[in-house]
Amino acid sequence: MKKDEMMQFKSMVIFNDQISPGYCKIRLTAPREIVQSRPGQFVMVRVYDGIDPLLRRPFGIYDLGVFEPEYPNMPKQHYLEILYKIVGRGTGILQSLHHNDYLDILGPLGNGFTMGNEDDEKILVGGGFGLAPLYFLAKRLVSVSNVKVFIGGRKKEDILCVTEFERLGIDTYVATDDGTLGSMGLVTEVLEKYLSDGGKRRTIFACGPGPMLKSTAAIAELHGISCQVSLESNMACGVGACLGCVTKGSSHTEEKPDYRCVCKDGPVFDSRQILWG
Amino acid sequence: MKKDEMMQFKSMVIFNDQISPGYCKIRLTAPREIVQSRPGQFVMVRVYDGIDPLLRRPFGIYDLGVFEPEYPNMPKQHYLEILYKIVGRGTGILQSLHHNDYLDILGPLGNGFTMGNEDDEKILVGGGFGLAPLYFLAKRLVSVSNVKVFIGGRKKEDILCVTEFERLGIDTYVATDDGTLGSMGLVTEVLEKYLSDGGKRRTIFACGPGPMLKSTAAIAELHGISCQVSLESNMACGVGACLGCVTKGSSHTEEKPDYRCVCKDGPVFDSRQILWG
Amino acid sequence: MKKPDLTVEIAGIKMRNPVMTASGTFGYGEEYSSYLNLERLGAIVTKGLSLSPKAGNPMPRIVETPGGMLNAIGLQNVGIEAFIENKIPFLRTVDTPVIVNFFGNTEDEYAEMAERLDKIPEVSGLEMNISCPNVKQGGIAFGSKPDNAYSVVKAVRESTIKPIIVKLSPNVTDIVEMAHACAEAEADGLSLINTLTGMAIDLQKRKPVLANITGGLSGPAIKPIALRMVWQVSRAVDLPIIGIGGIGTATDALEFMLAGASAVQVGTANFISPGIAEKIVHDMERYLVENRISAVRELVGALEIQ
Amino acid sequence: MKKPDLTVEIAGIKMRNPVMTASGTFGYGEEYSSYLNLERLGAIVTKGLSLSPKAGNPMPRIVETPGGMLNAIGLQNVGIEAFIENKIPFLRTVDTPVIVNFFGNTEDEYAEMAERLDKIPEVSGLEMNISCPNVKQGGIAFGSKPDNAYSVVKAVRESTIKPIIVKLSPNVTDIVEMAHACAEAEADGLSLINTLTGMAIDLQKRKPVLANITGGLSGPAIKPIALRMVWQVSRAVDLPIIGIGGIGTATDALEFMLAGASAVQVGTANFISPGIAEKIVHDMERYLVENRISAVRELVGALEIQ
Ligand SMILES: Cc1cc2nc3c(=O)[nH]c(=O)nc-3n(C[C@H](O)[C@H](O)[C@H](O)COP(=O)(O)OP(=O)(O)OC[C@H]3O[C@@H](n4cnc5c(N)ncnc54)[C@H](O)[C@@H]3O)c2cc1C
Ligand SMILES: Cc1cc2nc3c(=O)[nH]c(=O)nc-3n(C[C@H](O)[C@H](O)[C@H](O)COP(=O)(O)OP(=O)(O)OC[C@H]3O[C@@H](n4cnc5c(N)ncnc54)[C@H](O)[C@@H]3O)c2cc1C
Ligand SMILES: Cc1cc2nc3c(=O)[nH]c(=O)nc-3n(C[C@H](O)[C@H](O)[C@H](O)COP(=O)(O)O)c2cc1C
Ligand SMILES: Cc1cc2nc3c(=O)[nH]c(=O)nc-3n(C[C@H](O)[C@H](O)[C@H](O)COP(=O)(O)O)c2cc1C
Ligand code: FES
Ligand code: FES
Repeated sequence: MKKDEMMQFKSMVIFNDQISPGYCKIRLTAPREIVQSRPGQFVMVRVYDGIDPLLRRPFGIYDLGVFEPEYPNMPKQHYLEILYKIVGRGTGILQSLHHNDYLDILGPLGNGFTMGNEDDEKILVGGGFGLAPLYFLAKRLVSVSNVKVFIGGRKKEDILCVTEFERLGIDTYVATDDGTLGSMGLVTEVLEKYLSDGGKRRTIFACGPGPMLKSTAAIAELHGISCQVSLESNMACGVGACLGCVTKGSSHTEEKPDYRCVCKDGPVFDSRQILWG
Repeated sequence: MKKDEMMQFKSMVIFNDQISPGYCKIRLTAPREIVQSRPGQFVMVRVYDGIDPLLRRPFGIYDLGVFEPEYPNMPKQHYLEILYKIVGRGTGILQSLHHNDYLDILGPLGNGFTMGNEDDEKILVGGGFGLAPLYFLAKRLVSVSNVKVFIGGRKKEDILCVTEFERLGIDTYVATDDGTLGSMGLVTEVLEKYLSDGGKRRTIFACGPGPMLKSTAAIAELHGISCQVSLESNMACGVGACLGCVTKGSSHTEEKPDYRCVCKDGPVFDSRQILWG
Repeated sequence: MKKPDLTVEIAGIKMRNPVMTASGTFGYGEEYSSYLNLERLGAIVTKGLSLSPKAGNPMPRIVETPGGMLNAIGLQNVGIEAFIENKIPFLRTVDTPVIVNFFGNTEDEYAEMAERLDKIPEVSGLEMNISCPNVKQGGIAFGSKPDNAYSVVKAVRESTIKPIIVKLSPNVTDIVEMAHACAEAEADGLSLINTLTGMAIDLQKRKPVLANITGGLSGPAIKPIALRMVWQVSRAVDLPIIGIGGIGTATDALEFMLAGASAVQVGTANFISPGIAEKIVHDMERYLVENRISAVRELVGALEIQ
Repeated sequence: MKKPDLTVEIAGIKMRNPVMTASGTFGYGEEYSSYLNLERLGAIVTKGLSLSPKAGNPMPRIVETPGGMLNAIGLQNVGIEAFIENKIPFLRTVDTPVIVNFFGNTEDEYAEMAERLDKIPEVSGLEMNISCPNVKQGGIAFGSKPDNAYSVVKAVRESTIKPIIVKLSPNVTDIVEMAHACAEAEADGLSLINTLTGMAIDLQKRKPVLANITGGLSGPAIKPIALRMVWQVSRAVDLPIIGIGGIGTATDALEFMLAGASAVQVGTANFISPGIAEKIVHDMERYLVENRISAVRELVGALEIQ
């Protein structure tokens, strides 16, 4: 999908289920063109047809698909899935939606991940709902590349998608702060250990909380591995018009500022393009 | 129910059906105390748990009842019904509610109709959703008094509750502006003709659009019949605190103003207490 | 942990907690007495009173706007005499400080009101509404020029020994300047904000919705403006502040306190949930417990700015 | 009935309809070109430009508030040079008037900007944002004192023959006084309103949400204030007015026109529905048809006050 072909569409809820305490997965109908979305791109969702909440909420694309029509002569229906954490008003309303309810969606937006060399080992690093775009990415990568995924979180409940990754035949490495799942500690420590063999050509793809991204970027730098990170920011427009979502680029100084729009220039950036605060 | 015993309660939607184009009836669970509501009282409904819309919307009580529990050992459930016209944002959202959705309700509020002498013939005059409180009133009156109801509206679709009144064994007189139901013209003309026999002792109860009330009040005055009218007004609080809903009382002058709260002093007033603008 | 301390003292008025009801949104207290326990409130602020009864504006007087409402009640009130006769007896039975909101058309009227109120033992404090047009100054509000504000507050100061809280209008270029004028005139505290002037139009009728054409905007919509003004004034002026504007939750209330308010008033939210003021007190207490804060006072002005 | 006439002329700029996009909410036009037909708009107003590129404020820059949003973008822009080089080529291909919003830190900067813009044929008009702090006057906004406004508008007037539209700040006691000052300085039109200054606080972090502490409030929440100001100014000052503030539907737009606006700008609503400006044009046309109004101009100031 070319950038010029972003869409605004009405979408119907197919299902909307809790997948772990505080996390839900929602499947939404989408026009056929949605198939051109790339992993790492996101959509802006309007959860209420009114002013409360007022602004759209950004969510990464977790999965795409087609489901077979109920009656023989109906056309196939494309869908997209979002995996979301309930944090506030917008996600709270999202959670209350039922099958057959409608939503207004804008997207796909932003730049996705660059897949890179097929022969590279692909290292996915994520936490919380950061797993959402990584799962979509993994599905695309797994047929051509060797993929490993590193998942971190505070406690067991925050570790999402392990089964889904395993179903793709991908090795998962899990770490939790409290040791309730996988090894105890930070997932970046597990990553560090894994990478210590040196050797292979690798690419890292990371999405998750800021500190996790920062530390992943540092590890990548250290090992000379190319690393793409998907960032988050408060957003209003999602299309580069409001300049509300910027992050500092690597050449940023007080005198010669270098601000990049997370929505339009990102949300995926090469980790070396970012000034890590 | 004493005035002091108004309630705020969460209520579940039992059903919510269109009864005529643009008009719906909604049945809502209510605490047991609701049985003490009097015809003419109203409730303030919060249709959305947020700020859009912000204020509650007032609706007259259309009916009360109890439905038998689904399972033998469950307690009986009281309910109230509202009959509403879809006019804007709040009623639009109300219409979209389904069985099992929740609403927040305040009430019953205001003063209801005074039933008056049992021997009087009771003349009910209404239009549009003004029929709602009149139906509740009729149910109470019909067992002890002779009741007639006069229903007016622009066209057939605006004539509500005819079957319901007939089911109570009440004679209905219908008039529409365009003659699509009943006689063509104003319902107050039909009323005028009906009253021309003089004779009987009567009381009039009216609820509907301003001009209908004004003209009914004038007719009552002419025939020396006592007349109670239920008024409408923009409301914020519904309890007499904001002074937003006032109407001019009969003794109102620029110098010595006489404002009455529709919510607390009404919504039902003796027609002679009102200054008809 | 023991129960957190919710008490505050504003302008010498001791309150069991910082949550009051805003003038004009809570009648004279009695209207809401069946919905909440008035003795759980920090204080009750009455509908604005004047020397003689005031009729108020013609209808319609209110209209909902996005996230807020406009009102043009026109300060309808029973007048000081009827207040003493009919409202005080009820308020006397409630063990909660009563703050009387009042206004006048001239400085003399303000002063006379203050003198009258000074003599009522049930009145714990005076809240001066200075958003009203000054008839002698061609209708320019007392609250829109620092000089006018100074002189009317001064006149009131000389007429009462009760605490004077001046309620500021947000319809000004520089709210800090207004606050300074009140401080100089020896006010004991400031309430902010009153409503912002707004308007609503009915497209089909081609008419203003309100009979008065314009009205005062209140509700959640104005909260960011109110917070900003409280923050600006609290940094600049050494008077206790009562934060008002769109408060509907304990979170809202505590945000105003972080910004520098020593107490808050709940206005429009009363209309939506009659028991809301009491719920805010309850939730505030829970917040303090959960965050191990021993006294709500600790939060006043505790906003961290780097 | 034949198609209604939607054309308007503001400050000498002919537009096919009264619906423009507001500065800072529509980028430089291109950002939204895939969502709507830019040639269905009355005019495009660019992000505010300055002489040299401006970095803007640190993050976070935006936060949602009840019925609105606060922004503290800090006027980040590419600067006039980059605008000419990188943005004009695209805008040249679009057959819609371009109005350049601009600002400066000093009167001289304003004048220099006007001189530069005067020479760009693709620029149909200039919209002066005077809400910015005047560095020489100790940071008090040009837009908050009539004298300052007069003198900066005068300076711009002397630097260009293109239409000058002055965009007024609502953070003032008397908007009419500001409008008069601009009229006297020979502005050709007025845009109102810019954002109201507000603030949001994060209770858990005990910090302002915005890095800049305060920000500008926009969106539906401010509509009643904007309508009131448009109405006040249109009755008092004989300049065409562009109404701005919370417009999201054709009804909103037409209400502003009844209040006295000859055209409108759509801001925050673009973020919510990228195609909204075009939809407003469409719905406005339908409204005129349904109500048998032959030209939208007939509605300007047609509010009936009894
Ligand atoms: C490009 C992008 C992709 C995203 N993808 C996903 C996803 O796949 N799944 C998912 O669950 N979430 C995702 N998010 C985050 C999601 O947008 C926010 O969680 C959501 O907007 C919160 O909305 P709310 O109304 O529920 O919370 P609000 O009521 O707006 O806020 C509640 C709390 O959450 C915080 N918050 C609000 N917005 C954000 C934000 N953007 N980031 C962090 N904290 C925030 C607020 O500060 C506040 O404390 C993504 C964000 C971006 C920018
Ligand atoms: C005491 C009382 C009892 C009522 N009982 C009923 C009832 O039983 N059934 C019923 O359907 N309605 C009843 N109403 C009217 C009902 O409250 C309004 O129709 C409703 O509030 C409209 O809400 P909305 O959000 O849909 O419309 P809004 O979006 O608020 O307004 C849409 C349009 O309706 C008009 N409008 C808004 N409120 C009123 C009002 N109160 N009266 C007339 N026009 C209004 C507006 O001016 C606007 O043009 C009653 C009103 C009162 C005061
Ligand atoms: C219906 C209504 C009537 C009001 N009357 C008065 C009044 O008499 N005196 C006064 O100082 N403020 C009055 N106010 C302003 C409120 O006290 C309060 O300052 C304002 O509504 C903002 O708070 P809120 O957003 O919580 O409502 C009134 C507000 C409303 C909504
Ligand atoms: C993100 C954002 C950026 C803005 N940038 C500018 C600007 O550069 N110059 C300007 O004059 N106004 C700017 N504004 C103000 C808008 O043009 C408009 O006046 C204001 O948002 C009110 O309209 P609305 O409620 O429709 O958004 C900006 C507003 C927003 C929300
Ligand atoms: S969200 Fe508006 S520029 Fe990125
Ligand atoms: S609605 Fe508030 S006094 Fe009647």
